Amino acid sequence: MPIKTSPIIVNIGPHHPSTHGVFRMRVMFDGENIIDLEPVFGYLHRGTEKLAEERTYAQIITLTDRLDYLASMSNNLAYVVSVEKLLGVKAPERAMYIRVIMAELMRIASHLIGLGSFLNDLGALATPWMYMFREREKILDLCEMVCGARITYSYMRVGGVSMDLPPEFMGALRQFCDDFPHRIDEYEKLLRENEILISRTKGVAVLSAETAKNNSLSGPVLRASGVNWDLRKSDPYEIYDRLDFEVPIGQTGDTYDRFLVRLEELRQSLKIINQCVKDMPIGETRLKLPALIRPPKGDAYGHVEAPKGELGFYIVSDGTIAPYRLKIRAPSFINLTALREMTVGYKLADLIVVFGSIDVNMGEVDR
Amino acid sequence: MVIGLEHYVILSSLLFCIGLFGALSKRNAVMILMSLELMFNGVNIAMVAFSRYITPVLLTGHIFALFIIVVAAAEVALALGIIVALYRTRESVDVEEAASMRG
Amino acid sequence: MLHSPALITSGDIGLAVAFWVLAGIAIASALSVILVRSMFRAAIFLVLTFFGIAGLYVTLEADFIAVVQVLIYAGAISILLIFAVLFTKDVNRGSTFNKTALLSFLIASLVFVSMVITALTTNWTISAEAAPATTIGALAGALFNRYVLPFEIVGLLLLAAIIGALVLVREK
Amino acid sequence: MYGLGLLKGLSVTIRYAFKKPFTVQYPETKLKTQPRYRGYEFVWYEDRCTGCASCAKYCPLGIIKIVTKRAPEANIGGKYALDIFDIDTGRCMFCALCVEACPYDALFMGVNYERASYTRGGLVVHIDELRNAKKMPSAFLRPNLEVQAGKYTEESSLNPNEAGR
Amino acid sequence: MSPTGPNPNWFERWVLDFIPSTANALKDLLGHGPDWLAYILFALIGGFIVVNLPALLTPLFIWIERKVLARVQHRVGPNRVGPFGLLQGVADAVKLMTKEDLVPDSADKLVFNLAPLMAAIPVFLVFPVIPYSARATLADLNLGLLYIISITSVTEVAIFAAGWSSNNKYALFGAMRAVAMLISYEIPLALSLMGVVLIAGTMQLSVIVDTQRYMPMILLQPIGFIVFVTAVSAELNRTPFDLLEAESELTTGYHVEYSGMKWGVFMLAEYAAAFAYSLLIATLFFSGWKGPLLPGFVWLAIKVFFIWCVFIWIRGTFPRLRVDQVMAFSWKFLVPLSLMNVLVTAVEVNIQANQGWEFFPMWFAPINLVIAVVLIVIMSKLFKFEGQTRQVLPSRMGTIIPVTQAAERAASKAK
Amino acid sequence: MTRELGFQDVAAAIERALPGAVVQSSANLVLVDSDKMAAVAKFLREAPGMEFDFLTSVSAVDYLDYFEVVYHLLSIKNNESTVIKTRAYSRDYPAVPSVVNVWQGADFQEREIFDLMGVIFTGHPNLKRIMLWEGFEGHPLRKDYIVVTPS
Repeated sequence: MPIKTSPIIVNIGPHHPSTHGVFRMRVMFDGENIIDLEPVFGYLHRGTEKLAEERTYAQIITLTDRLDYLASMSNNLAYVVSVEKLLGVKAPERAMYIRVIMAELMRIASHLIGLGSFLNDLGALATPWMYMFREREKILDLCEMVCGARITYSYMRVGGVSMDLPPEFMGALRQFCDDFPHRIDEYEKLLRENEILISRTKGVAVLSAETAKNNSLSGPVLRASGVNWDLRKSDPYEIYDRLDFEVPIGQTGDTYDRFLVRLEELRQSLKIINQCVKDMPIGETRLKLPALIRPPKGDAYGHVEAPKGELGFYIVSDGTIAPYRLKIRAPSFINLTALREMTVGYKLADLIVVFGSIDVNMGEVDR
Repeated sequence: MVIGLEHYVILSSLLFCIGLFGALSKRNAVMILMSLELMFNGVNIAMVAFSRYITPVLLTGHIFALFIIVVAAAEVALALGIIVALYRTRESVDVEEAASMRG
Repeated sequence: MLHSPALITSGDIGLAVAFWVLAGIAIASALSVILVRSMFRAAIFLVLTFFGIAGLYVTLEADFIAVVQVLIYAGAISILLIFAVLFTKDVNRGSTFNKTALLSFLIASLVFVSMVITALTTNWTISAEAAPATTIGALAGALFNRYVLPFEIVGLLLLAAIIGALVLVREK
Repeated sequence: MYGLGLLKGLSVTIRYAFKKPFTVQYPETKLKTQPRYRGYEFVWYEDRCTGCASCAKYCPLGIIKIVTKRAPEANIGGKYALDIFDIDTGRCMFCALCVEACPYDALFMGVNYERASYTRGGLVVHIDELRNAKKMPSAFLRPNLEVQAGKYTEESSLNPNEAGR
Repeated sequence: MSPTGPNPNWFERWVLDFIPSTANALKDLLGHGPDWLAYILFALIGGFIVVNLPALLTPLFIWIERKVLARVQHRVGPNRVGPFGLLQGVADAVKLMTKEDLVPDSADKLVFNLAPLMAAIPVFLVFPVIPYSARATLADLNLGLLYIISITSVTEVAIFAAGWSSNNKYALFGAMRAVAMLISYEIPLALSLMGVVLIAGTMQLSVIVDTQRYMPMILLQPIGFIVFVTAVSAELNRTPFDLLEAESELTTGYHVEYSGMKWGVFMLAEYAAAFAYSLLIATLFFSGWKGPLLPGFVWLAIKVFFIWCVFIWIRGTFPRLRVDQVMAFSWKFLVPLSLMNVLVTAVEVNIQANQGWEFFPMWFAPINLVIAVVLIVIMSKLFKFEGQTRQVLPSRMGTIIPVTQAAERAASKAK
Repeated sequence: MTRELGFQDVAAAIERALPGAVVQSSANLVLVDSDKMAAVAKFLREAPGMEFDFLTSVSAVDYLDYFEVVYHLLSIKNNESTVIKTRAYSRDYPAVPSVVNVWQGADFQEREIFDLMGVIFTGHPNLKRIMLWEGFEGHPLRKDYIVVTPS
């Protein structure tokens, strides 16, 4: 006969160190065990989709910067890919290479923060977090070199990128690519075999492939569950079909797998960047398009594999300079669908870790 | 003023009686448990005081006090178990509600 | 406990001061345990009582008992009691008297008066021997030689109590 | 055996304890910004500006305020004289769309970044300030400045002839 | 009286003279006043020293922690206030004192205000019994070790009181974890010291230091050392056992509602406890103040510094364990290990006693090391962190609050 | 490369299984009767040859005359995708059946659409506002929503 304890409802967030921004979870606890959980959104809701209806296609690029502000270039890319699909144009070759390099750099930067915060949530008191932010800083330096900004880049344009790479960029990028594998080795040495980390994450919040698909999860969370689905492979955009890389797949779909998948994606992104650096053609970086784009009437859905998952833009055009409707398929938002199913029955400490392993970004969740 | 055995004995009986009063008059099982602990402690003071003033070398009272402490620990553990069991069946630790065996 | 022999020659007065202070603490907090409405505060006062009693043991030159008092009572039993306190529905006003409060007060007072009278009228045979400087060795000797059987029995009792508590608390 | 993975982790952290810290103490040492750095102070060349207000139109937030009048000695290009040219940098997000929009290379991003203010009003860059400021334009969207932009010092500034394309 | 070293140096002589001379000076000063007044005054002075020296050293300790942690994390650490940021602790203390002291409206105010004191007092009571140098012990209790274990066990009550009285759910979580965890770790903490006590034959700390004249205890008691350090990091709420505070889970656990100097007193207690335990580890396992050439207290300071650095290093590297794992680790790993250690040590002490050796022979050290490795390997094979299994099966849908019939409401509105 | 199934093929398949479900179909449109959406969703998820096990995204567009709900579907198994649309013509009570029981991933997305666009998904187990707070008046993403800017 179990003791009847009255459940406690705890509001975790919106001001809580582990909610990665302003997220709130209403959690019902029985002791330390979670009985029920309800995510509460909207603390960072800015109405991006409404704002986009009153802006020109070029101006919307600045809005996309603020979705997943840890990987702005990927958002830019997703948006310009969608508009190009609507327009039926393709960016010049060199621009596509540049876009891929930037998107992969963003993936590394985003995963570094995701992993660092995840480990911080595990209680590793900022040390791995600090190491990872140090490397992210180098990526931000590279981005500053390319487009003069460090967080909100607004670098890509419909039909190319705003500017060609600066001459000193290639050298700096090569230096980063040479140095970064050692850092990844270091992270692995620091964490991969750590018994505490393994005991905290292995077998925790196992997400079966079926559940993951059913919940429309995407990105590393989906792949950690063993679903081989990466838009770069399965629906290649830009020049991904020419590149040789592998998609890391998890076996069990537990928290440890999500950690490992991200760690391995760092290596694969580096591999992609190295190939792009090698094959980069010379030429134009921007199509000659009118300053005010007027796409034909119709709709288009373009998507890319952003660091957090499938980032898609569904654009309805009515032939004017502003989109009639712009819908953002935000991976972080949809990835949270499974949060309840993943955490109910576990403990408070697991909830924090599982939430960290989904790696969401509030800018994207609330939009 | 010289502190003698009587002081300690009176102190110990005072503590014992406070505990006795609590044990007799409290409604809550946990409070009764606490009162019992007070009584134990009162007795312990007397034991150690007797030991100090009457058999200072043999330390018989000390050993008695030690055993009482151990028994008290065992008693608390068991009492806590009983309280938990009580709580499970009645969802209350009020001893008067638990007196249902009366009929 | 400060080893400054020059000063403790006037030990009687120091002892008296210590006794009255500690006795005051012990009695006052023991009364608070009974009278305070909040059960949590009662438990905290109980800890204070235990500390006062530990101090009294020191005045009785029972250092080992004093330390054990702090370790077992103040450190362990009080935590168990505080834990048990949380089973009460309204902790802040949970410590109430039952119908027999007045009667029990009379009984307790009667017992107290009779005990005081006994204590004052008995002719105690006070030993003039000094207490050993350290009780721990003597205690160990006594426990493991003369009282080894009770010691083992108490060990068994403790084990039985632990198992009994586990059986009681276990979820079926 | 427990502890081996932990020891590995410890060996990584101890090594860092004896390395030079990678952080930079900001007010004492400043990191060098890149030539394309999109910084705080906008650089504006009045001589090149025609008052067409393209920048104001392209700004996603509408923070550029332009009031023009016909220039007294109206030259052939239909150039306007500016009464007001205020940029409310308190709301600016440094997307550089205004710079991209400028058809005459009159507006540039600046390379400075220390322009904190106690009031929101203090963040509005007025026309006089733009006129008198040191001209240290950023190379963003102006590839011809790529070489100069990395080499500004406190004193140097760029005259309008050098800046244009 | 503590054992005498060969030649007391100036510091030791000073300390040796301090107590009687102060007492006599006080006696003279008071002239014909009652003796107990001198006694109380002397106790007050002693108490003042005992409380304030550690309290003054604690900011230094915090500074070391922040600085070393920063270096482990590849950054600089505090360097603004004073030389090398040494006065950072002072600045923080000033800041904390000038902050508003908030008491939650629904808190149990008496207990809430009392809890920081209850947490701090036992910690400061540890310092008098530690030998800082030859004869430099304020109160060289013959029960020193048991006294320290018993007095520090009271902190749990304070932590629970703090967490409960705050009337905050996070604080209550922290308090519940405190009760579960701290009590569990008291047992390996005490058991691991049994070996030391057996070898030294006493619980008097100065004598324990004296038995380590030729060899620090860590060589003879490797298991005891490991278990003790683990238990101490649990008692100090440091990673990987910082469940009570667990910033990423409980914000800061039991003291989440505390602000200003009350919070500061908690921090003071925590770091003073760290200081006390570092001193204790140095005393018990690294032959205390003993060391060549330098005066005793300098040796002790060096040892304490290195022990503290190791604690910081561990804190800077490891993630945190979950509450059930922490408990299981104590009961299923540390307690059996320390029990076996007691057994092994008892056998060795028996051998020594039977052979009539005056000191514990050196060649026990490698044997004990081998035994330690073998035991730990066996225990790690036996004890596995079980993968967490769910307690409840999740229902597919449904949320905490009753489903809002928004659709129906909108429909009725439309009609 | 993800193969986009021909819209007319999809429409024909749906029509074969559920007659009357497809309202209109052309080279770039499959419009499904909103009443039959739940059945169509079930069919698309389970029917051999379709097996759209992944609901990429649900969007709603306000065309003033009607609300169009757009389902982007994906079959991870076959690497195929398609788009299904359905319309709700009422402005006061635009109801579309929920597909949460078919694809759990629609849960938050449908709530978001209800919140911002005001389309009511009948059968959704927990349809309430998600981004905006309870008690917010109106649905901001509608084209006729008047934005009141704070002065």
